[in-house]
Amino acid sequence: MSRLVVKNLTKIFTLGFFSKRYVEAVKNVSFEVKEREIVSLVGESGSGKTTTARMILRLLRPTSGTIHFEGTDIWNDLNDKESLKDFRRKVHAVFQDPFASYNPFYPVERTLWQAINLLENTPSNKKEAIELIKESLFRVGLDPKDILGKYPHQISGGQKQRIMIARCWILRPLLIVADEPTSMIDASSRGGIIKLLEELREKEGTSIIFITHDLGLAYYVSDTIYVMKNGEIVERGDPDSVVLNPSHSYTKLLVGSIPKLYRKMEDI
Amino acid sequence: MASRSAVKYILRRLIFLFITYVVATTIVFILPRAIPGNPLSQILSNLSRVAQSNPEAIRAAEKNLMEEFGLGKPWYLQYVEFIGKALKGDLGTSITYYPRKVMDLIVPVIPWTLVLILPATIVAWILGNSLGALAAYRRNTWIDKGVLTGSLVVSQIPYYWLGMIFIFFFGVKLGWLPVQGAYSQGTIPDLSWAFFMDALKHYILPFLSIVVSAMGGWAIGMRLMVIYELGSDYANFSEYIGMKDKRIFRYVFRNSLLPQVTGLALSLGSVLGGALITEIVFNYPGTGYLLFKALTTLDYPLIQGVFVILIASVYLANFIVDFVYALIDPRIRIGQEE
Amino acid sequence: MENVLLKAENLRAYYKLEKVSVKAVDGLSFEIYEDEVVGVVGESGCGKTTLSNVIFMNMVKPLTLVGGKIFLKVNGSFEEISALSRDEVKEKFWGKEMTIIPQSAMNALMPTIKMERYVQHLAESHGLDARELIDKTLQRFKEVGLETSWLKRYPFELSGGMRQRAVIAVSTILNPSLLVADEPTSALDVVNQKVFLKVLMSLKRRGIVKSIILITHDIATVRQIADRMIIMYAGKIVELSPIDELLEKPLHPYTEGLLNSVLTPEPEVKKRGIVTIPGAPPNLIDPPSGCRFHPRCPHMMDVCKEKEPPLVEIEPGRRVACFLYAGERT
Amino acid sequence: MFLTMIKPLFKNKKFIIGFSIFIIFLLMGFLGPVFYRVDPTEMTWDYEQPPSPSHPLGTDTYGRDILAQLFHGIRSSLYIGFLAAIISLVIGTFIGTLSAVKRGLVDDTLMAVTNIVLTTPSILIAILIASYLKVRSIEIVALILGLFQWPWFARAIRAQLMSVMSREYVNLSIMAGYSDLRLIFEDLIPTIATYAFMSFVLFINGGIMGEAGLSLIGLGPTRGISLGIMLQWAVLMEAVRRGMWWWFVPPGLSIVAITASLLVISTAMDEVFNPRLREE
Repeated sequence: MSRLVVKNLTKIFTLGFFSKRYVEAVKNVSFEVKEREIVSLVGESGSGKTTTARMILRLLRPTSGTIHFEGTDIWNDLNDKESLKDFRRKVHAVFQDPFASYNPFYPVERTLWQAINLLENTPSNKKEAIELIKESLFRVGLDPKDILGKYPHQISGGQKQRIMIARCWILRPLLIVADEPTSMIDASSRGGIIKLLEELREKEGTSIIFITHDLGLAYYVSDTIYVMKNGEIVERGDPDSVVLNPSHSYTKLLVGSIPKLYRKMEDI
Repeated sequence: MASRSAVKYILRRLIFLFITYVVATTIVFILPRAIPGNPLSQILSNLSRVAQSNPEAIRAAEKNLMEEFGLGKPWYLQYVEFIGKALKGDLGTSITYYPRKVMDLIVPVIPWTLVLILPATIVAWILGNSLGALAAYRRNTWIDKGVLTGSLVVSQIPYYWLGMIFIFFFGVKLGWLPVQGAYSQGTIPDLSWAFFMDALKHYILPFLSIVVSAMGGWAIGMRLMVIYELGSDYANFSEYIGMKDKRIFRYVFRNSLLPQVTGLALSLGSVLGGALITEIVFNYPGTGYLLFKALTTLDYPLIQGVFVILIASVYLANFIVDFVYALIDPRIRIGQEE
Repeated sequence: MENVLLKAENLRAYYKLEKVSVKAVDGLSFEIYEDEVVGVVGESGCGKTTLSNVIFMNMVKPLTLVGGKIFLKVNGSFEEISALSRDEVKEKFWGKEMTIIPQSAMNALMPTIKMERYVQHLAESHGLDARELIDKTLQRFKEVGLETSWLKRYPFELSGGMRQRAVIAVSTILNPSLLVADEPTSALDVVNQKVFLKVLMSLKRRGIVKSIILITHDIATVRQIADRMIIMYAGKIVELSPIDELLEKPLHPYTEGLLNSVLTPEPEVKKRGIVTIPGAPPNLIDPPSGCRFHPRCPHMMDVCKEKEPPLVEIEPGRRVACFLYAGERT
Repeated sequence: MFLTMIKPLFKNKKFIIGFSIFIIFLLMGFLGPVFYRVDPTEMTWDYEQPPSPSHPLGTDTYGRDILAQLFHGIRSSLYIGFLAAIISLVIGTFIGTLSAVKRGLVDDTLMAVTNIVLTTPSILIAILIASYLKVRSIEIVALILGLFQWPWFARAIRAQLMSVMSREYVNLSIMAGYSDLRLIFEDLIPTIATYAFMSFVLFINGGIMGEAGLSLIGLGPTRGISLGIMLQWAVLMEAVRRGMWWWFVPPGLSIVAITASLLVISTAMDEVFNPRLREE
């Protein structure tokens, strides 16, 4: 059974007060994510991939279409507080900008406390909770001594992104939406973040949706790739078929334009 | 080459200002009716105090007042009548100067206020912006520090208090310039050279007090804008390809000035407020002085009339500034590509 | 030496703050030959953007040239531009001999005047005939793939990619010999990135610019157009090498790590896997002793903590700063 | 966190100067009337006297002591300023926050109202309202002034919150199950705190200046002495043209000193918290 089923998802933004303009950000998008599956939505800015992610995370209401998570329609069936909390526990996110992921007014562990408070079995006392936080930090290769009590500006971007994954380790969600999780950190730290997400999948069976503009990343990590353009999915398939044997003209253009490391473009 | 986007912009501003004007006149309508203690009865009791010597006038004014405020009619009819009259330019009859029409009292004093405010505002704007730009250009030198400190202090001096200081110093102590009025008492305004010179002498002090104290704010704002623009991408790039410093500074000046034009529109209200009070301090026969007279006698039709006229002029000036802005900023004239 | 265009000797430029100095460029020596493209690659904070300022002698407080020399070949003979003041270099060479495509090329053109006026002003600044320069710009517009009529427009009327090409056209209008492009592609979508690279190379092929320094964090982009590559780490050059050899066999452990962290849509990458360099780049106020990479290096030796490895040539054209290759010298 | 935030302020020369001047006037308003126990309304036969040992700042036409008036005036003017500033701050924060959080029609409507008030000269509306009130307490005057000076603040708050709300930590807090109210208090309000404080300082200026203007045309508080009332008396009694500088200079100078020091404080805060303007 599929963990997430997105069907005919559409989002239309209305702009302007007097003379209204409509922007179709996402058009009739459908896809599924299975248990343990890593799916990538690949597209450039304006392709509607982030809007799609926000709708799946229940941060933005779709104009039409449905999103079913574990069989529940997340926009129509989550009416009471408990079921919504359950959804929040099971579907989580790692965002693009590690600097914007932390409120500068609070120590960085605030984000971990938020996760603790979301748990079904909240730890009975503070000591237990702190143990849980420390354990999650060890999991992502951080020493709690370097992290606890620090403010966001005192730690590096790579460390910030690791703490976001520690948040996921506390919650152990069924689905993680990772919106460009590596695009704003240095290349040398990128691999670590990807490995940590893969580890979650291996150990917990988590499904992951990568939202990314980076076809290289998608090619490397995904089981299935969806290529988006102007709000629509134009191509879908396993990484090798999408990248090595694209069928849609846009995908062909995209693959042809991306600079490669081991090949020199002929036409420059 | 008015493009569609410019026309749209202007139209939008026009509609907005019209709505604003309707709202403002509605406030004028509501206030006397909504404030507890019924100010209208106050007016009537006040009336007898003002015009004690002439009982006939009182009765006439009373009747007139009842009619003008439409008392006794349902409120929505009162409102429609009120707005209709206001749009026709009929602002009613003064109580103090009965039976003169409010409009006839206001029209002759408007030129005095215009002559005072318009040049003073424009001169202050130009001087302030130039000083601010100069300070930013010579950032962290003594010129900058001097301009900044001076502007910070000067911008907080109320026009009218600076007026008092000027009157005391240049008028009373040094005796260089006349201490009140727009022209010498006893002279009759005409188009002669002598009258012009006399008016000019009376003009200098109120003019200067507005210019000097309004300048500071512009200088502070412009300094910040220029500092910001000097670090902008186009300034850096122009330098890298060998554009002369003088030219880059002109670019920066131009681009910093654009927001200051919009700032001018927003500041008009407070400039006007300050200038009105300055007129009172100088006994300068403009709108502010008329308003002051009306307030001391609680001549409500006149107060309302002055208010409606002043608000309308501020909106009109606002619109003119918007129009000029649309002309000089190509991003509005042509329309920015999203 | 005769085909060298730019030569840097032991360049050191620090941001001198109140109490501390940020050693952003700390002892760089390299040369740029005529008719070549050199990629300068490194992670954020390695000093590569500061290097572009130093090349232009664009020393604005608190950035200060602490030591070293830069020579630029002008009309066949070398000028020591590091001996001149910023204003002198600007007056004599900026726009004429050396030019830049800035990181934020989208906003680089004066927004509230038409581009034609801008070119006129540029002609005035350089004491040239305006008509001639406009004609030249029209020609250049055609070469970078822009409609000539667009010169009569405001920059904001063009799309981002087109604006970037207009910037290239304007910045190279006086045929400068050296072009420095600082992260020029980061704001563009991949299709426009490729167009940009094509335009850049066509300018070079036509001889409008002689040499290009491309500063970027993206090795795959550099790989497409560069002849040689400089790898920077923490304010120093760790490796300098022709590109094919470098990709074939990276010498410095940092270079190796960097290469293996690149993800491009290629089967080789999937096979290779992805590598992480543990730790984070040091801060440049108080960098580690000895080799600045030693705390993160998988091959760290005792000597690395104490002594700084010099940048030495170990193969023709290949220089590396690492003690692993100390034996191979001589 | 709070201490580390305000510490750099006390290293800024401008801030120290502005803060010191303001504190001096604050003390004059608070302690002046306590230590200088002269009744500012008591009329004596020593009228229109220049400064002398018995009346350090001289007397007015009714023989009232100017220094005593000044202390009481500073106190009332500061009180009006603070009160008006609180009112403006509350309205502005409420409208700005609601606009940014609710978006859509609520936002459009509130911003239309804001723009209307912004374009309308606040001093004129204040004059109109005040003219209908027969009795005006100090609090009423502060209310009239506070009601109309919030629009620019509401707009700025809205813009700032909009940008904060696009930050991902807000999404993360929503995903942690925060209610709107908790989100506003924990994530949104702290980020606008320094800006709100700077604006508060400028609102005080608006209140003090507005009171002086209203008083000068005879629409100030009907009881009590403020700096504006002192100026009004001076103008009514022709103190300027009769050369009684000790009467109109002190209150005006106090207004300028208080408002300028507050402006300097706000500017210095901008410099400290806004790195682009920081001097190297």
